[in-house]
Amino acid sequence: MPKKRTARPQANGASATAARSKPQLPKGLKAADLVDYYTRMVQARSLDERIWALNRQGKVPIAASSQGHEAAQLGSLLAAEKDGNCFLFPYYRDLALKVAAGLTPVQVMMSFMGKAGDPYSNGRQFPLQGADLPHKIIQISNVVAAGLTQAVGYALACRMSGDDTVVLVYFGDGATSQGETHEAMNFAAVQKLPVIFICENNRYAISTPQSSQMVLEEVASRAAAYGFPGFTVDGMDMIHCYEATREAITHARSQGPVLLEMMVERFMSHTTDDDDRRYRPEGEVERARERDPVITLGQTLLEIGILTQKKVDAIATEALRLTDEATDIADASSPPAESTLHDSVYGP
Amino acid sequence: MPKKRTARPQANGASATAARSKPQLPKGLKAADLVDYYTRMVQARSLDERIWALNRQGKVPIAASSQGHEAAQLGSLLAAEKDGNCFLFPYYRDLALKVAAGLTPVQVMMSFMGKAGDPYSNGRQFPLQGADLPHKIIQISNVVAAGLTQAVGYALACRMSGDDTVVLVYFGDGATSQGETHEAMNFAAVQKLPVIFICENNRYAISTPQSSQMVLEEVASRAAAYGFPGFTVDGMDMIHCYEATREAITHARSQGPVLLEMMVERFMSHTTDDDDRRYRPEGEVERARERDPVITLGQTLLEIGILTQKKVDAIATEALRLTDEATDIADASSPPAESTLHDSVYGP
Amino acid sequence: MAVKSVIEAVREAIREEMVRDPKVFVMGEDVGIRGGVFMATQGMIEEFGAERIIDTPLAEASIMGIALGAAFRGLRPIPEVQFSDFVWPSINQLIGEAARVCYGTNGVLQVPMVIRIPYGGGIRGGLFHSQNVETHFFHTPGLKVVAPSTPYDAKGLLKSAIRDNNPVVFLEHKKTYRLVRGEVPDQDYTLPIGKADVKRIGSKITVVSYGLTLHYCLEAAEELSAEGVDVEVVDLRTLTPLDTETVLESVKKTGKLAIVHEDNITGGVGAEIAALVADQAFEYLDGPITRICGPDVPTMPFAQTLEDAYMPTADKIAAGLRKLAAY
Amino acid sequence: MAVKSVIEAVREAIREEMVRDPKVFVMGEDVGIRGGVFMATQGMIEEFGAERIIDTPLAEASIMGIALGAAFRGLRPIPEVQFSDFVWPSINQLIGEAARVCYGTNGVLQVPMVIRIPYGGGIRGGLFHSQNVETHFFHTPGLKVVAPSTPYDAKGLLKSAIRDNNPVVFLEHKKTYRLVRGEVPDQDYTLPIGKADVKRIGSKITVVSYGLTLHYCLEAAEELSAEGVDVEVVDLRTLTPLDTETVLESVKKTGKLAIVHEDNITGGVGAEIAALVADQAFEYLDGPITRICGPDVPTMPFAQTLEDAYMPTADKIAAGLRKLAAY
Ligand SMILES: Cc1ncc(C[n+]2csc(CCOP(=O)(O)OP(=O)(O)O)c2C)c(N)n1
Ligand SMILES: Cc1ncc(C[n+]2csc(CCOP(=O)(O)OP(=O)(O)O)c2C)c(N)n1
Ligand SMILES: [Mg+2]
Ligand SMILES: [Mg+2]
Repeated sequence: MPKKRTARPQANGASATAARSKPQLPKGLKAADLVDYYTRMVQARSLDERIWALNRQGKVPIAASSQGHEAAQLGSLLAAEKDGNCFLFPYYRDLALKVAAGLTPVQVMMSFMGKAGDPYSNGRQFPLQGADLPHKIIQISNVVAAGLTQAVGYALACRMSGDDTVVLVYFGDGATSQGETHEAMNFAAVQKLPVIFICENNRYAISTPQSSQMVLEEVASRAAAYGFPGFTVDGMDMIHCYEATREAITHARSQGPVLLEMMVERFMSHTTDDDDRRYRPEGEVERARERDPVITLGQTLLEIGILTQKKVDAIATEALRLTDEATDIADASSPPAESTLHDSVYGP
Repeated sequence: MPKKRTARPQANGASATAARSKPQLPKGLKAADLVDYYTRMVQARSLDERIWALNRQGKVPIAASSQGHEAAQLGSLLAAEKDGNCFLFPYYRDLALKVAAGLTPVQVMMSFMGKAGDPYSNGRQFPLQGADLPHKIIQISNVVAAGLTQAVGYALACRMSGDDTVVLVYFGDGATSQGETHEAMNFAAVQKLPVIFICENNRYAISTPQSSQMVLEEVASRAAAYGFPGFTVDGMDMIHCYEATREAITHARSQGPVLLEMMVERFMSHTTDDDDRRYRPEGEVERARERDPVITLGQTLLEIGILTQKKVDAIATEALRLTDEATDIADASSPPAESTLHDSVYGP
Repeated sequence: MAVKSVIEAVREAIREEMVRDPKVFVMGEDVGIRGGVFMATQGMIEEFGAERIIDTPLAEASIMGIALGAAFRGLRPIPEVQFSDFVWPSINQLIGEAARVCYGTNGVLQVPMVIRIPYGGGIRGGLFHSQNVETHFFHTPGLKVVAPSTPYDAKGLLKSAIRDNNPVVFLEHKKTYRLVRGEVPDQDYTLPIGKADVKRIGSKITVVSYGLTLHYCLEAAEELSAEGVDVEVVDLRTLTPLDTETVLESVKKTGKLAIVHEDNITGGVGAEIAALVADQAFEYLDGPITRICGPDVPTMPFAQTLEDAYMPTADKIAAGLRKLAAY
Repeated sequence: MAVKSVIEAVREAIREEMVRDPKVFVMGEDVGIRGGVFMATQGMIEEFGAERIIDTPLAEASIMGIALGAAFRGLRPIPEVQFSDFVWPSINQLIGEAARVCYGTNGVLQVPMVIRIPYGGGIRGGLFHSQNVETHFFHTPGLKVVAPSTPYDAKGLLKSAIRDNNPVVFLEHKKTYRLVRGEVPDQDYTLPIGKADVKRIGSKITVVSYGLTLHYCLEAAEELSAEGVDVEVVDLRTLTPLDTETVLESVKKTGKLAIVHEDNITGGVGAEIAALVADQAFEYLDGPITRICGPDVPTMPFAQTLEDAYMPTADKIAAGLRKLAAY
């Protein structure tokens, strides 16, 4: 099982990873994996920033940013990918996860602009919502916590079908208050299902701080109420998140559910519709940005010596180029035809 | 705060109370209180048994028995009554509680037969369901766990209105699986509301054993997930239940919610519609009946010396007489007039 | 053919489909050793094991959401809601999620799931064991809704529902479970979802109904026929998709329409039938469209008097039809 | 009188009622410092404090159940559901419980509670931020349902709702929040729940609508009037109790009825209006009852094209009215 890790971001905003002395290549990973994931993370960030800008230009009606959550999302994704037999139920803030799982930048932009060819729903749903089965992802809705029982049911069906898939389901700190979260965890526990509950705890649900959401300091301690283990990890450090998830996958497959709380920071307002200056203390976001997961990962890779500054710059440049290109292509492409309105209300 | 008590009924069926050496009058209680509550308990049992028989005669469509739960119900009621400022949200199995709270046997029988004059709903609802405001009781429905959030809201409103009522809300072990139970406890915790969550744990939800309901051995340990205290008490011993509830009331009023798990036994089938022989191990009920809360309380009072066998017999005889009389009166009385069907869909 | 009750027909349909297709499974409260509170799954845990007859914790939202998630993986779950009155906690998963899955994934995911719901009153269940819940599903595109009235229809339609690739809300009227008996073929058969059935041919008035009240309509039709008014009785059997063709054809023939259901009148299924006919068979109408339905009170109360006062009975239906015939 | 938007009218109504009656309080997600996601409670936590403007955990079932419990104690809660699409988890408390409290206690308890629900589409919200949920409440005896279309109506009706002793589902169409502006009196006023409003007098066709589409109906009516067809537009304002009198009177005058709503057509509020008229004004009808409503797909999709294709627009309404006029 994963060991308990210190989790709370340090109050002074110093990077938690800074404390790790002499970073080394984590076990099970090759240098190429980390370069690959760094590249994906940079690409995701680039798209995320552009999408926000496109919203201000009126081209993207709505977006929820994953800026600040990338390490949690990509660390767990990397573990899932390395395992090779995981299925993911992300939530609306998992932009980086969904992008990194294998979408092209063009597909991402199509989705945000509501164009035909959006891989998740063909423009029917909020961006990147629906299903991306080639990358083993389902997210039916953005109703908070609605995916949890579905993920548990998926895991149940996998076991009944004789395959040993582990299901990772993602949600925020706010989602822990929903009754369905309780029901999902309890059922998974009773049935000992291979489910990893990943709480991306950014300590806010829109404007509502964690202290109005629960009395507890650590969401992870809720796992005890169901009789399975829970851990809090530094969600700003991709390698930490990778390691914790890897171990959780092993545990889940053999012994049942695990709750992983990943402490993250929401860098942007809740969505493009929100303005967080109304409710976040001044300087809080700025301090959080000092622990930017993209920069942290880049620095770690520089330190380990598997990336050079030149390569870092090249990755950034290429990401930007792909984002530009994707924006243009998506912008020029067509929305779904009106005539498709009535399609697929029912299956065949 | 109440101290942690041993709770699990002993496997060999020996009375947990038998272990208590030399029973004494519990603090805060007079001998008359105990005689009074013993009398109420005997009356409740007598009515409960008669109701079951009347169901077999086709005069009562449905009933859920509280036989085996009486100590939990009356012990907590006694504490609430002694406190003088409590409000109760019982559930469908709280027949003894509702009877002991002050209904006449005739009112009880009216309710079970669906007659006009039923104090809870005037024959509109399942027996003893609706509201009995003179006795500070509300139970809108028998939808499992639906009363919990309402109880919490009631407590919130009391505090907002400047009174220091403590709310006691009752539910079974099965109800702990409902999402609403989680939501109610979490909200009560965040707002530090004076609510006592009383789980009458009989280890069955209809046919479903506790082990299919949760991984935990003790429901009380769930309280930690919300940051408030939880205790398991022997629910077959009225005096234990009284003491635990008394202490819980003090705690709730000053510090917020408490979860009290009272370990009880369901002597009868789930309802008159059920046949528990299909799913309960042979001999289980018989063994449980060796710890009958009515007999246990009677014996304790004999031991303390505040009851004589003669008085015990007289109480039983009088209870039976009142039950007989109530049955006849209710049977002879009228159901609500058809013309009232449309009344009170809306308030004035 | 043997004569069977509705509950027997339901049980046989589930059992046969579970034998036929290993992807089918049941989950719900007390469906295991207890065999369900109405015994719809009696004996099945012994035959299929606890993995395919899953006794769940007491939590309807999770029963629905977990069944839904299992359907994503290609299984064919049959979640049971113990009583219709307890479907409310699961509505987010059923109306919010399940109904939108196929549409919201542009057809990539389908939901082959049958939600079995014992519903309805007349059994002294009071406000929380008698509810008619069909309208909420009827008004939800993406769900199919089936509400049979006879053992034959129940078995054939339940089998079709289990083989269907969409979420089907399968409504079983509790009062019909043991009361209504009828012939059921011994061999495998299915009935098409979306086809109404003319249960009695007539020429003067069309009566449309479903579930328990269908039987009261047939009684009333006999009464009227004895008085010389020949009544046609259409059993919708399926609420979604609605067989508008059969209804319109019948009304075009008779010129008069009465709709009967136990559910509250306002905004019920009957309103839609009336609206459809008032639009698409307007020229054929020889009289006002009449609804004989449950009144707008929150389900039927517990007392016998009040339950009777609520329920559309054969007498009340006959009275309504007489008035319409006289128009 | 000042010109205000719908959201301003809503905010004023809440604020004034909170000043007027200390029993009134608000609870919901982000209603505090954030002032609600639509700013309906902006500035109120500063004015009334965190005890009367309660930021709740993210859990709709508890928001509804706790509000309900508070109402039992005589308070007058205004629970906010952040978007209609998130009302589903609370349905057990709202439809299952709240609606049955008065009836189920034989009138002993009342539920003075207003459930505010921003609803509807046309705002690129997609399947989970555009839902029309009114029918589920419309079909629930025990609830009152209000759905205003203008700032004046919104303020007057919300004040009445807050003073009402019953659970009132108060539906605010999101697209009207800032788009629709109108005069609102400065002094205190209320409007009666249960009274429709004839927003345009006409003689040839009656159009019945509510909420956002009411404005599209008015546009269409102007178009048709330019073509010589004088259209009467009835704004229901309240869905329950339904003002059948005003609707029937209008239809008896014009002889033709069209019903317009954004909600899915099948089993929607329009079906009930049609059924009522087809029964009680049958002799007056000069043409088929026409419904111009949202199609039977699960709410409007995200893409602009599909959202447009879903929405009943002034053009689509005008086309329907032309056809009806020509009948
Ligand atoms: C059931 C439900 N209620 C309300 C909302 C509106 N809403 C969207 S996101 C959100 C906050 C969620 O916070 P959290 O779970 O912490 O996730 P985060 O956005 O912080 O990642 C709310 C209230 C919703 N989508 N679903
Ligand atoms: C929401 C809901 N689901 C199902 C039921 C049917 N039902 C009634 S009681 C019961 C079991 C409850 O068990 P528990 O909470 O342990 O209480 P007990 O009867 O054992 O006292 C069930 C499943 C219900 N009333 N409400
Ligand atoms: Mg959060
Ligand atoms: Mg129990």
